[in-house]
Amino acid sequence: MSDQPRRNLPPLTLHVPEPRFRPGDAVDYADFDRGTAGAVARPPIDALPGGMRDHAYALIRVLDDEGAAQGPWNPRLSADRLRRMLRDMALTRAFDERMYRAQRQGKTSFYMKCTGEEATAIAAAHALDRGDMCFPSYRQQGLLIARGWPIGDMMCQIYSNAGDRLKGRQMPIMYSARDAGFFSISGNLATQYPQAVGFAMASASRGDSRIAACWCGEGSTAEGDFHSACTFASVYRAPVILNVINNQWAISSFSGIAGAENTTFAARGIGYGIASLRVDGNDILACYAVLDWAAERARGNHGPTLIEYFTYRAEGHSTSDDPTKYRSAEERGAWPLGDPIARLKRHLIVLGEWDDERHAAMDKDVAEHVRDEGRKAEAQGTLHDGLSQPFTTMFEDVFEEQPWHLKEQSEAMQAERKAAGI
Amino acid sequence: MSDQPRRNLPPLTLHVPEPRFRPGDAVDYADFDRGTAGAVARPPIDALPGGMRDHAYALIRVLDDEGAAQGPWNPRLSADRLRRMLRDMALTRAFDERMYRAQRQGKTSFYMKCTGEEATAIAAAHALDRGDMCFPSYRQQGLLIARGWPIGDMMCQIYSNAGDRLKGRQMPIMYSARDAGFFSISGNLATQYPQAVGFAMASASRGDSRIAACWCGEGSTAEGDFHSACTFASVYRAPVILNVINNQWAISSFSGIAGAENTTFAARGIGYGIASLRVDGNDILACYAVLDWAAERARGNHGPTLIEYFTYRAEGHSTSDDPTKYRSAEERGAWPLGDPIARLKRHLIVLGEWDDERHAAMDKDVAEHVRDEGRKAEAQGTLHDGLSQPFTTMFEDVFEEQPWHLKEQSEAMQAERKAAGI
Amino acid sequence: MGEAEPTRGMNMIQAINSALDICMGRDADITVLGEDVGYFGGVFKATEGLQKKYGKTRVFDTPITECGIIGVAVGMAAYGLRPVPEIQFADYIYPALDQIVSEAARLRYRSAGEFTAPITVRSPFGGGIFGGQTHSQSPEALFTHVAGIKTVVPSNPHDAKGLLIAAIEDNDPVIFFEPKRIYNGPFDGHYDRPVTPWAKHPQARVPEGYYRIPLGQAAVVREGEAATLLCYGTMVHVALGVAQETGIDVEVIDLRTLVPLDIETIETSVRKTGRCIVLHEATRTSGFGAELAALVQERCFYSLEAPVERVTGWDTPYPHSLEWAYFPGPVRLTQALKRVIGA
Amino acid sequence: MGEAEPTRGMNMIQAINSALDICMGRDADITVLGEDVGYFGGVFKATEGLQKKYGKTRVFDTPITECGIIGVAVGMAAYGLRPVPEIQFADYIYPALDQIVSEAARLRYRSAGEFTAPITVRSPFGGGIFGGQTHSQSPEALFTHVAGIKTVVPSNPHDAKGLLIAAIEDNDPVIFFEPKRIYNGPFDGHYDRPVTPWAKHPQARVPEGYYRIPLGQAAVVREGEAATLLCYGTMVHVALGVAQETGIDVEVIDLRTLVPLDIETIETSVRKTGRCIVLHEATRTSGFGAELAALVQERCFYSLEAPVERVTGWDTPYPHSLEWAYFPGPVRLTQALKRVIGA
Ligand SMILES: Cc1ncc(C[n+]2csc(CCOP(=O)(O)OP(=O)(O)O)c2C)c(N)n1
Ligand SMILES: Cc1ncc(C[n+]2csc(CCOP(=O)(O)OP(=O)(O)O)c2C)c(N)n1
Ligand SMILES: [Mg+2]
Ligand SMILES: [Mg+2]
Repeated sequence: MSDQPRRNLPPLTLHVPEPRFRPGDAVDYADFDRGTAGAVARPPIDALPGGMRDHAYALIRVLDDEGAAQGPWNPRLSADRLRRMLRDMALTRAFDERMYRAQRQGKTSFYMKCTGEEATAIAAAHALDRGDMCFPSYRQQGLLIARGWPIGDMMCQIYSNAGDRLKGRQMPIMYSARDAGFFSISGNLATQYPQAVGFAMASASRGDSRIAACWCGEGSTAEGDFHSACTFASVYRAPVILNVINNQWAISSFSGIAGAENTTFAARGIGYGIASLRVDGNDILACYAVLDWAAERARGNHGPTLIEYFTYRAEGHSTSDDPTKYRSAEERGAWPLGDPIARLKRHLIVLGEWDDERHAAMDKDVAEHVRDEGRKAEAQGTLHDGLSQPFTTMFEDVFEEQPWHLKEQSEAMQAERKAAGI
Repeated sequence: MSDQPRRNLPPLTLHVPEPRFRPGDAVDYADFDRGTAGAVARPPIDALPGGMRDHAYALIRVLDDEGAAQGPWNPRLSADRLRRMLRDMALTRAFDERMYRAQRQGKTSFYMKCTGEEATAIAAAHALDRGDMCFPSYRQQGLLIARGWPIGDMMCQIYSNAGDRLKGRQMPIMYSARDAGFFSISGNLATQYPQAVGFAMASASRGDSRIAACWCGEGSTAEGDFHSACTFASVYRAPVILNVINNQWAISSFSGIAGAENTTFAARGIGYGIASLRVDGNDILACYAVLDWAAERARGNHGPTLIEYFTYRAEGHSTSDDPTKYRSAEERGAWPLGDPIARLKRHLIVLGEWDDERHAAMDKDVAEHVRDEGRKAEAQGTLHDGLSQPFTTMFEDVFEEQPWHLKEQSEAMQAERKAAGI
Repeated sequence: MGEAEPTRGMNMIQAINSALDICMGRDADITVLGEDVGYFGGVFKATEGLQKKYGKTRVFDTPITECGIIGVAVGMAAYGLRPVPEIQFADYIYPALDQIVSEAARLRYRSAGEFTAPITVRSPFGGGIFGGQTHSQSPEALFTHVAGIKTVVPSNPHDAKGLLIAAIEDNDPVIFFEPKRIYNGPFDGHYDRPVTPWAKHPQARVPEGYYRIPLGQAAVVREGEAATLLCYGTMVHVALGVAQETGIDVEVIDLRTLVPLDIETIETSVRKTGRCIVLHEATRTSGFGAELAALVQERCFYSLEAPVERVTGWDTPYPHSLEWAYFPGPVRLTQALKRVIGA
Repeated sequence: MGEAEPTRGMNMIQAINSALDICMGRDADITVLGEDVGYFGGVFKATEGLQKKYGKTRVFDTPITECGIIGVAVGMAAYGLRPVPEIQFADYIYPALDQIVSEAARLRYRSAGEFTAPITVRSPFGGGIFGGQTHSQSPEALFTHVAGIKTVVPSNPHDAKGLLIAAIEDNDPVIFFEPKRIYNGPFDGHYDRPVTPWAKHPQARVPEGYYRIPLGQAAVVREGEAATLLCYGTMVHVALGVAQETGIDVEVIDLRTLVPLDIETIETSVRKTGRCIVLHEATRTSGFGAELAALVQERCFYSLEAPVERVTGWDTPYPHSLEWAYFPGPVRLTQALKRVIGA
């Protein structure tokens, strides 16, 4: 123990982070440093993490303000591919709009949009191989859509209707689509992180070539699962891509509550010796490029990559909250990295590969597609139409084989329904 | 999804880390880079973490091979203080020796030594104020000893005897000593980490001046608790010192299984934006200096510090294992950073403040002290002497007040003992 | 326990908010922390206004790590504060389980009283809001198995406030589960009828000031002779509803505290009625109903005319769209009641 | 279930090691991971030799994060492997609880069978080795409350091997708790007598080859008329010891699997004896004994001559030096037995 007499020490103070803008505040991002499109170097895919730590604090951008693609991260995609990515983003947004309205109309209990963040998921679907396994959070509907999964199937899940392959068991948007390499979504944040690492380790241990990728929000990085995933990924050099969508909000908590005042989320990876990149999440070319880099790195047995996508959650957390209660309504409009669809549209126009008419036609087309699929899905029922699943399905799939106690309970339920005249 | 045809990809492989030396291997540390004593800069105590990231990869050393103190981290302690630190280390080692033998003699069920790591705890006890709260792991007995806590009291805990303040409830070495600012040790690794942060936050929120410190091994950093502690410490800039004792082994697992192949443990702090230092854990002057820096930083409201102490677990994990089963017996002798007691002794001799005779006298003195206290403690019973605690104590302190069911169970126990004629 | 006047109509959320407000006003050591509890006032609004009133260092948002929330609370308690952490949904309490079970619950015991953990963990629990598998669970049984934790479940605004104040003032860790289905109004299990708001319910007249409902005391909310119904939380209203609908003269006991349990009230009632049903929403196997059934048959064996029945959720996850088939509602209870009465 | 000859004398550790070895030899998907399970072969030596035989990518040490161990195992299972993680002590399973309860247990259900988690979590549990509060716990009740998990506890080398093989081959997650007190020899609760090694015990003659003991089947290890003792793990030997010492003609049922439970064997026995005691080491309140007592009185009410009694650990943490006062040994059981017989 110190033998100095007890010193006359100044009082400590507790720092509690506070976002810059609250409801009613004018929003000013003048001092926001976006960096310059094209300015960040592209390391070789086998670069040692120790040599590229600065990348965790930079912001990789490809699309400049004029809509041109710049620098070493320019993925040089075909115009065809760019148009498909544009359409996937537009379709995702249209899907979100419709399902949000469906919730407001009482057709489902819950919905969550990914508005403003579409580029992060769509880029991944295009950069990864179809056999690569995705372990998403609840805001990666874009992955499924861009992998060509029928949106009608997604709608049936949201409606818990007769067409719901998950038999009405899961909350809306908790999709599972093995055939699309899309792992069953959990309601518990970040649990998918170590699972993705485990999948990647299994693939590596079997000499397979499939890699894994997972997603979580910046808020979710605080969970212990995130830490164990990074630890395992680093120790066994797992072929996995750890994606953190920093949309700056976790329900009502701004990213400072997750640590953003003192660090970036990409920097978390540095501590584990994991290659870490930070990218403009509203720039789909940059997103594609970093994912492609990380995927090639993983496939070459050079280990995992952690990627932070800096973006902005343009809408509420879900249908259950009203964001104007905790943040300035101006933020969305003022956000300096713009909208991912508008930016890709502009790029295509600059390239001479797109125009407003074609864009309007595309918007109309996706809207019709969503409407048609929506009608078909609703024809199979919506949540409150009455129960679309036989009661007995409830007792299935708890185990592979139904043990006696579940058989008894299933029978009791039948009796109960009979007694109730249902 | 990628529309490229499925590519002919090379097989992945799984990397499983392996220590350099296994039983029977010759040990060669020739390529081990110790750095140079005195070479690492000492940042101001209010340095921003972003400006001192390299410190997480350096190795702060003060004592050079000749026993002289070098460089800006030299804490310039009085000879008196140095002698007291030397004695505290010697006493800790003697205590360990005796209790280890006591276990071998069947006087207790279990013991754990800290041999080779004494400097890390003794330095802390000297650098921190007595009011600062320590949240130790099971290998910080040195803290208690150097804070002047009676070793007889510690022995009684180890023996679960009549003098055990913890009433025989805890496994040996799981001390609790509130009056010494020593938090109750848990058997569950790393749980003390967020607890220390909570204590520090509480102190800060009350405008107090007490700070907190916690300890865990490099292996334990993988637990989620470590991550939540770092996250909270960073977000609220808690006045806490997060100490990681990297003794390179976690039972039979070498530090590579905790991530050491790709990073340092100090570097974990970088990800959170926490000031992070890496220090020669067998150099007590360096240990003192970094702790003093971190404590002043915390007291000045400049936030937390994470410190990695690079050391070597010279003995087995506990009395339950035999280290020659999983590592080369040569490692201990070849370890390039030496022994903390020998190094401080040499320094004092170089200073002209110590000599072999005084050292021998000190050794004799601490041995006698341990022996005397040991006898007194054993006079109060050892584990298998029969039960030293009344049975009813077992039902106390579960809650502040004993509810009916524990009263009933306590009575049932009494009846049971009576029936058994005990 | 003296109840302060005047009273005011409150729903559960308002009553909980009032309890927090009053405790924080009386004791500067009380600190509220959790995900979204600060500026926003919690996703269910239970902490609304508290940050503004008591400041950011006493009411604050936390990172999303339940392990960290409870771990930090244990450390704050070791310092001398009385933390009241919120776990946003009971379904998310598992990452904190080690800190609750191995740390908070054992701290007093393992340190022989040197350190204690007077923490009240608030968490909304139970189903009935189409929350699916991860917003509907009732994990109370897990906590009742752990020595050193008290578990409390209120069933109405009046009790919620009085019990929460008692929990916060208790020197041991308390898990305080709030049945979210009845935050806004009592619910008798008839999911197809309009929601009744608390407004006119007598238990929604809540004293504005300080009062406590001691932990460990059940309430006989309906006296009767035909059978004893042991319940807590939402199920109290299902039990009362069935009593009214069937006209069967049951005695309904709202346990309020699960550990320590009010065994006297239970025994007295079962000795009188000779029949007993235990109710809960949680899965049946190893639910708290098992403990209740075990206790009742152990202690009232010779008074029992029929086996103790359990009316519970099924041994499945809580399914989203079939939640009313999972929920142990009036039909399930009525059938059991007829069996038990007829036996 | 055909048992392969020849047999060999094995203790529990050897039997478990043999099960792992045989399964790994038959199925390349089986992967063993956990703290210290690799080169060292585990702190109790259950995985000894496996890394050498099957290589580092199939048997490997992990970082010390139980959450990570199970999370990674779930991902490996999603890939198609059959992971057999070890949790070094059951007391350290809590950090993994969310991955077990919210993930492994629900994966099949929530994905309607698209993804499954055929994981066998091995973990030494129970007291009797002076392990204190954090090396002695029996948390089985927690898992039995969670839909989608099977829970298995062997009581001898023969069963340990056959049950572990069945668990590993099962397509659902199984928690396999190994009573560490009987790793080296059966233990009847007389802590003051010398340890009997397995060597001469008939159940220690273990077939060297492949065989399964199906999950969900109890074993009547002693037939009797006076009372039914329901037990598992170490307590089976306490029950048998008391039967011998007291000469009371009890029927002893080794449950072996807790979920799914072999209810038929239990019912048949209790109907015959009319008396029942349930035994476990875990704390009493909401322990698995509560479920057993609840079930027995529900299903055999009219056959019962006395209340079902519970002989269990007390509702305290497992105290280090007083562990034999905590442990439900022969005295406690004998007293209960006399009460139940005399009733
Ligand atoms: C373990 C757990 N804790 C808490 C929650 C409640 N919750 C759901 S979403 C959310 C915020 C997550 O924010 P972030 O990770 O940033 O993702 P985003 O919503 O921004 O996409 C919270 C706290 C949960 N689902 N699981
Ligand atoms: C939660 C938990 N998991 C596992 C263990 C078992 N265990 C005890 S000590 C230990 C190794 C810890 O190594 P390290 O953190 O490096 O500390 P050291 O022993 O080297 O001081 C393990 C795995 C435990 N006590 N708690
Ligand atoms: Mg977010
Ligand atoms: Mg270590």
